Amino acid sequence: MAEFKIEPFPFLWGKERYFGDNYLEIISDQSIVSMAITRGDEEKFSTQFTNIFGNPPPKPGKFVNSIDNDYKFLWMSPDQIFALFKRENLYPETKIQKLMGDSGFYTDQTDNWCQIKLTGPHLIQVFERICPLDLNRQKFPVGNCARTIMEHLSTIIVHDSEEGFLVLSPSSSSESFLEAIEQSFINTGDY
Amino acid sequence: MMKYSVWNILKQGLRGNRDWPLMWREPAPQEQYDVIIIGAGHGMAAAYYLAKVYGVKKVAVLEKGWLGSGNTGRNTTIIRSNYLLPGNEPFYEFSMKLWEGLEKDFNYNSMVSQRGILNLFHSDPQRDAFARRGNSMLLAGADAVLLDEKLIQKMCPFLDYDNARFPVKGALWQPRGGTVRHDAVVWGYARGADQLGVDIIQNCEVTGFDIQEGICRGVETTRGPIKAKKVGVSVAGSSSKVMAQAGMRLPVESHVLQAFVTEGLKPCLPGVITFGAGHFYVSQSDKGGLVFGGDLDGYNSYAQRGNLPTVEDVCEGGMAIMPMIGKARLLRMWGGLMDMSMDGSPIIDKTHISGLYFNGGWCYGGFKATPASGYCMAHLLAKDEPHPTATAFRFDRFQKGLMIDEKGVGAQPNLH
Amino acid sequence: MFSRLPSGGLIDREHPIEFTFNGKKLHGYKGDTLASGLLANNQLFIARSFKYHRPRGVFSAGSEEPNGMVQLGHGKFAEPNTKATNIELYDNLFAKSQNYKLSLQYDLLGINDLLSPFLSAGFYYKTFMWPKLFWEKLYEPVIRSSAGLGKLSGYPDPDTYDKGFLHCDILVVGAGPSGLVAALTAGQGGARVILADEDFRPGGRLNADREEINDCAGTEWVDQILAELETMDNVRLMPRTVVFGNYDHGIFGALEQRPEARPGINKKPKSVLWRIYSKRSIICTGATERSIGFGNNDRPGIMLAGAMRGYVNRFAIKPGENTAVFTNNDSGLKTANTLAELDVAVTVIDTREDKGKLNTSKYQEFITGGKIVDVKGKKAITSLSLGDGRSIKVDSLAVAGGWNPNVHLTCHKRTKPVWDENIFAFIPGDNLTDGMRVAGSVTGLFDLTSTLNDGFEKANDTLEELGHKPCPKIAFKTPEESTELTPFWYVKEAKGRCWIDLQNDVTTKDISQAYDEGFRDVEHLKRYTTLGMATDQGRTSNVTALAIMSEYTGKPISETGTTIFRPPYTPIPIGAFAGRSRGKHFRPTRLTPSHHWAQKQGAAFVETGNWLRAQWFPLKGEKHWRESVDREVLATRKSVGVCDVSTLGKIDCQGKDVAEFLNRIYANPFLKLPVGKVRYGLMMREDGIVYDDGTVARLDETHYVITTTTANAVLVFRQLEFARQCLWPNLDVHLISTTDGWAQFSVAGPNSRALLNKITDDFDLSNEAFPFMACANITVCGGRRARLFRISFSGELAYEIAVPSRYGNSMMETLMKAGEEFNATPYGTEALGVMRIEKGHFAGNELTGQTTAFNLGLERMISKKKDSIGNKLSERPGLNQSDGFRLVGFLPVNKEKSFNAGSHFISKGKDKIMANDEGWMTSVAYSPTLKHTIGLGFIKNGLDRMGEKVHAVDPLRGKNTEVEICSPHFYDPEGSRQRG
Amino acid sequence: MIIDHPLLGPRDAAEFVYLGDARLINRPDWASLDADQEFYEYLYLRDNPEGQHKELWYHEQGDRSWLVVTRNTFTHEIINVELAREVAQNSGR
Repeated sequence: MAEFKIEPFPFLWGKERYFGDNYLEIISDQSIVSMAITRGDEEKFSTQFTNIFGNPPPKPGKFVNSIDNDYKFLWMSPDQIFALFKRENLYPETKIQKLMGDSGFYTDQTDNWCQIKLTGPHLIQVFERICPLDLNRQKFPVGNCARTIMEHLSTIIVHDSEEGFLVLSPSSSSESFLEAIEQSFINTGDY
Repeated sequence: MMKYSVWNILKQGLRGNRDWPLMWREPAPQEQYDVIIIGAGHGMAAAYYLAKVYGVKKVAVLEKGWLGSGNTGRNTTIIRSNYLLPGNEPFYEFSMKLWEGLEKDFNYNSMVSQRGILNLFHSDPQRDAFARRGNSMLLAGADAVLLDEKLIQKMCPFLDYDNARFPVKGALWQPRGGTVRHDAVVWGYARGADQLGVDIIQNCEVTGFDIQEGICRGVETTRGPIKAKKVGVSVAGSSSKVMAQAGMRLPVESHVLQAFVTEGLKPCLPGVITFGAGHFYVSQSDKGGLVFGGDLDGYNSYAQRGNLPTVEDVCEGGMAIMPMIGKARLLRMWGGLMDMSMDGSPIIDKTHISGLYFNGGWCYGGFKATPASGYCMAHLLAKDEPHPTATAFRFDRFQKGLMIDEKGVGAQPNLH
Repeated sequence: MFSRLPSGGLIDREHPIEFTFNGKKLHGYKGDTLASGLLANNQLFIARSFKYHRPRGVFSAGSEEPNGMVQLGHGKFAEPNTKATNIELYDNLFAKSQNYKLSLQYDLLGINDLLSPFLSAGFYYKTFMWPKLFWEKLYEPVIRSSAGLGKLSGYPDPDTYDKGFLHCDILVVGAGPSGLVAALTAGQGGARVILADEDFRPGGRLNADREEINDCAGTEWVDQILAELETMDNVRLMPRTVVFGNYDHGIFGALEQRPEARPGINKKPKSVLWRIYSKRSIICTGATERSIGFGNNDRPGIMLAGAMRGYVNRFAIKPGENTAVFTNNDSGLKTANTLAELDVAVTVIDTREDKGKLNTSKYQEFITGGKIVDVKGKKAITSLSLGDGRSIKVDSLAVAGGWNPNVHLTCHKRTKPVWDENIFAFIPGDNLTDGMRVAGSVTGLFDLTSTLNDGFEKANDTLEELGHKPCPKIAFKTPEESTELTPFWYVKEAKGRCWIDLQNDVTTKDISQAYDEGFRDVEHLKRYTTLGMATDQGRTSNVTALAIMSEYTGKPISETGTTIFRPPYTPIPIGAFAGRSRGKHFRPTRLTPSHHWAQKQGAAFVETGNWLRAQWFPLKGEKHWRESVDREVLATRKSVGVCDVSTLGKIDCQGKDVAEFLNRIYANPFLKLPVGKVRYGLMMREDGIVYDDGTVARLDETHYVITTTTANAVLVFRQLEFARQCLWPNLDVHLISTTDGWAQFSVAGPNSRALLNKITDDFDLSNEAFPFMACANITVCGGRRARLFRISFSGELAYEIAVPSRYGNSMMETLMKAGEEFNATPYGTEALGVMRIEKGHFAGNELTGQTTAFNLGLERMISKKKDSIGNKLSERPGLNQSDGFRLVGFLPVNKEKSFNAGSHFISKGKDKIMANDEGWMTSVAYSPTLKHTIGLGFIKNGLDRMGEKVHAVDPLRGKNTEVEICSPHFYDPEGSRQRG
Repeated sequence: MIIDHPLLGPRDAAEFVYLGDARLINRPDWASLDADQEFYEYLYLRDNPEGQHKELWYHEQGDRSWLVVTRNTFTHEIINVELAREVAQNSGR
């Protein structure tokens, strides 16, 4: 065994901030694994998924939670789903693979993304300045998720609770993205 | 015909400007011409040189709208000859030389203003590429200067040197580059051609070709059929549409390019400036407006109008490189149809149909080429062989693998 | 003399405001515009015109203003060309006049006006041609400096701007009577509504007029509607918001001014540029009044009649003691009536012969069939002369020439407006797109009842179309009005010049000259005379000019049509369009996983696309970058160096058919790559030009990891998705970008194995167990996952090791710590570049998008036994000419000499002209290993010319170096080091 | 512009990347006797119509689907949007 150690130091680690009643924090205890569905095994995948997680796989533009709420599954593309769950430090994709077997291919995506959790009453106004999607409660209710572009950055936005959004931004540019969010707070309120 | 001069201005002014003659005639189309040219942009220049240099007298130019309603009247008026490849550079330098003698040539002040064009670069690889280009230009007899940051700062103190996302590292400068008053180019050529006997026929749209046994014998128009020994087509963004009437598919897509002008401002820019890390180029017109542009909207279009994302993208580039223009107000935006070719370079060539000639694929670089394009088209029409500076602009270059791809982006027109 | 009335108006007299104009302290009230503030202080002469520098005053009360342009603010905040009629007055506002030499009162360029006979339309096209040099040196600079209006400060714009996105079912543009009703109806029907108006006070003409609705004052009615709209969650009321452009599919551009932003006081954005996504829109933009041409009709104190009415009613301004109204229609009489109710002597000059039956006792005089031929008073009107020779003393003059509907937004998508013979103006065409409707006076309805009903009906129609229940009919009680008009465009008997385009100084004479010279098309008229091209875009002048031209041509206006309406409706600052994307925020910044470590080391950084990469790591005492780079190269070649190469694109390819897929993507074969091996891959475009290169590592039966160059990561991913979905949709292949997920380090040099041995967990790194081009999933530092590749860009024994990117910073530290005993050296992109040139590897400088495999000497890599992207077209003869460019190396013949990338090659003894151009130098470095400059370049037939000496000419930098053609592999050409 | 994504509904065109004529799906057979000519026509020649145009858009800032969009090049009106993968499969690829 090597005598040396390496320690995790993800981008934006530990950042948190209040803007009035709104709260921003970086989520560092959640793994992300992409699940790609084998061509031809779509039904098998779906059945297996439903058996294991208690709910069918997410529909386009939506996310579903596993019945025990341990997993959140985001629809990403016609043959790909992101699974979000409590941090597995070593091989998070194996955890899913073990459950799902060979109807899919699984890739650890945790470090590709920086996860920003936002809660509070003024988030719609904040996103109005950077997000092209219609986040109106009727149009983008809880249960929706989408990949889009904000301030020239690819972003995944998840409406996961009445007053909360989870936002995923590519980790290498996450500092720019955080600046964009913070600037939006500053521009829309007296923070 | 009245010669234009300061004396005539004084004379007419004293008489209340009541005796200015028509700038060109408005003849009805004759039955037959030696040469018909469709399109009064480059086509007008071709007709002018055809009559003046090659002595072909019975020439008609057909324009579907009003003179200058095509791309010659809707561009950002820049002239330059800062090309890289041997297929291109001598041609554009030929064009530049024609610009330099143009006003005397046709006795009309189209305000050729050689205040220089500055291509900024922001990285070492960009510098190397510009150096290669600058040397190409010098080898072709054009002018080019490589500037370092200090010299640029002296020339353009208003660029962002302190807080730029992509700092300015230097520039390739072509002092002879500049701008020309675009409408006046159309009018000048039209007046010149008219005086040489060319019939300029406005509001005359071509609706078909008279092709028999592989030979083109004339055109059908909204003003009736007109016969001709030779027909030249130079209709820019409408190239595919017109040539489809002759049964041809072209290596061309039509795209919209937007251009912008601000309210009039007192002089603040020295010449043309292009930003190498974003999509933005700008100059200032004699009236004071900042004339600027950037990238194509990026999708096939015949709409002659663009959309908002490109406007924003262009203005972002502008603010990034010269943050002093934040309070300059954008006054008008317009869109032109670009005949984007598959390698970003033009075609001046015969077609497989005898008597039918084509000039197009100018992408968004057609304006600066107007004199040389017209000249080379005239040469081709008169002599049935390409002008020496335009030998590379052939149809068959794609089949042969002889593309002239300055930008190196391949067969995707919206990237050129 | 203009003055403030003691009472009335919609100004807040409790809130006086002090402001400065041309250095003078003046007073106004909250609710004033700068224009009304100036008029209240009897400041009539406030600007100089564009061409002839004639004195001008406020002409209108809105964004159509052609005259009253000022510079707002000073110093870095100075904002040129701002319309006084559009500025909401605020405390300490600073404004001054512009476009004069010396002073506003004494403008040297006023001489242009005297020379005007010689400066007629297009005069500059006809002269200044001789001598040629004089144009740029003399004529043009003079023309340029006298043209232009305001001045930019020359400093970076200190204001900030924001942008945003809004979505709605129905966008209502304009909060005049029809817009208010439309928004209320749509809101009550349950639609999501946005109501935008450019004014800071919604109400439109109801603010300027005194009409009653349902027995209450119009302004009170507005307040009631606004109050109701504010209670609705589904309605967003946006005053100070100009909708400037109509784009595809119901998207509108709008600019909202933010009153809370004040120059230099806070950091709030000055404006927000909204992209409004609407399902339907109702355009209620009203109409703009036009003038009538008569002698010297541009004098300060002459204004549009509707504007004057507004200054009285809304701003409580009395336009002098004696005033006159010149009109061809009934709305002019409305102004006359408003004035007559003040203590003002009003003379009405009506061009119509048949208005005699009116009750005219309230006026000083009512002249029917009257014409004004001239006006006296240079800096403010003093009197007017009539056709019959009479002269009347006045302090002001209101002109009413009829109303032009504001059709702009209906035309931005090329729907043509149509001529309406009832109102003698253009109204919107009926083939509007994307669910657009028009309501109110923009449709040519000029009486209040009709506009209100129209707003209601159009909103209800829209509701129904969207599936909402229509609202019950609302009845409006309004007074009857007459809106009759007899067209009258200009006074032919005028004594002075008749100004049509006030800002660009175009007169009726210019129009007739344009006609004479053949510029008869509306577009020619515009371009030749510049009519309608000023900052107001001819809003008060275009139709009048068309009418005059149609008189000459004899063609009706309906046939000639208008010029094209293009966005923006009103000028929008460039800064507003850019929003936050400027300075450092122009584009996002991507940081490598070891960025923070590198920053601590004092690394110099370089932009590579959006990435910031460490360029070199200077040590104390190193003064020149070359010192650092040479040291980094030598240390790596001697022992071991470490470089963060995470910016390379990394794509995970998984699936049952990945081998087949990659075999079709890359030019070289991939069917038989074993697990645990890496292969170099050459990717072409379909046109046979080299696109990108990288490595393909097979980690598992169905799991491959491919790398791309930093620059092409996104493009290659896009191309792979295209191939996967469109070309071979039945292959089981899954792609996921993991560029950001892995921190990857090149560990290069003879001691790289020894170093890695210290951090890997019991992994056999020996050459036998893990040879050149091997790869594996391993663990490091006690069970941390990692990927190890034995690949080399430097030519040394080298590895690339990847760990999840959150460990990247720590990994860099650890590699340095573990490498201390070997003097491990971090190296940046410069040393990376030097080593790859020494080794003869091509990179971005060589892959220009014009380069073929043949040029690179890789033509034999293209497998002819299979199909792959680009395979077929790479065979074209032009791409394979026997004397084509070949990539070779270059050394200076005199080793002391250097040369530059970008030089061209010319054979010895040949002239330095393009015909003799044989190629160019692509990459150059000083090789600290060889101790002289080396270069890579393309030269014709290069492979057969080894040892030949040619000139690397660089006239751009005054250099000409004799160089020798050699192998591009300067360093360890056999490759024994990387395999060792 | 707004593209009505068959799976996700209306999305701003700014999320998409444009490629061009949807015929680029019909990549010729490399082994065909006339492959040289077919590849030349495939890659370089375009109908470039004024009016309806089937074209490829890539939802790069979205679900990464390639779409075949039928759009009028004069009015920019979008008439139909399909998943390119399905179009390709239906055309026998």
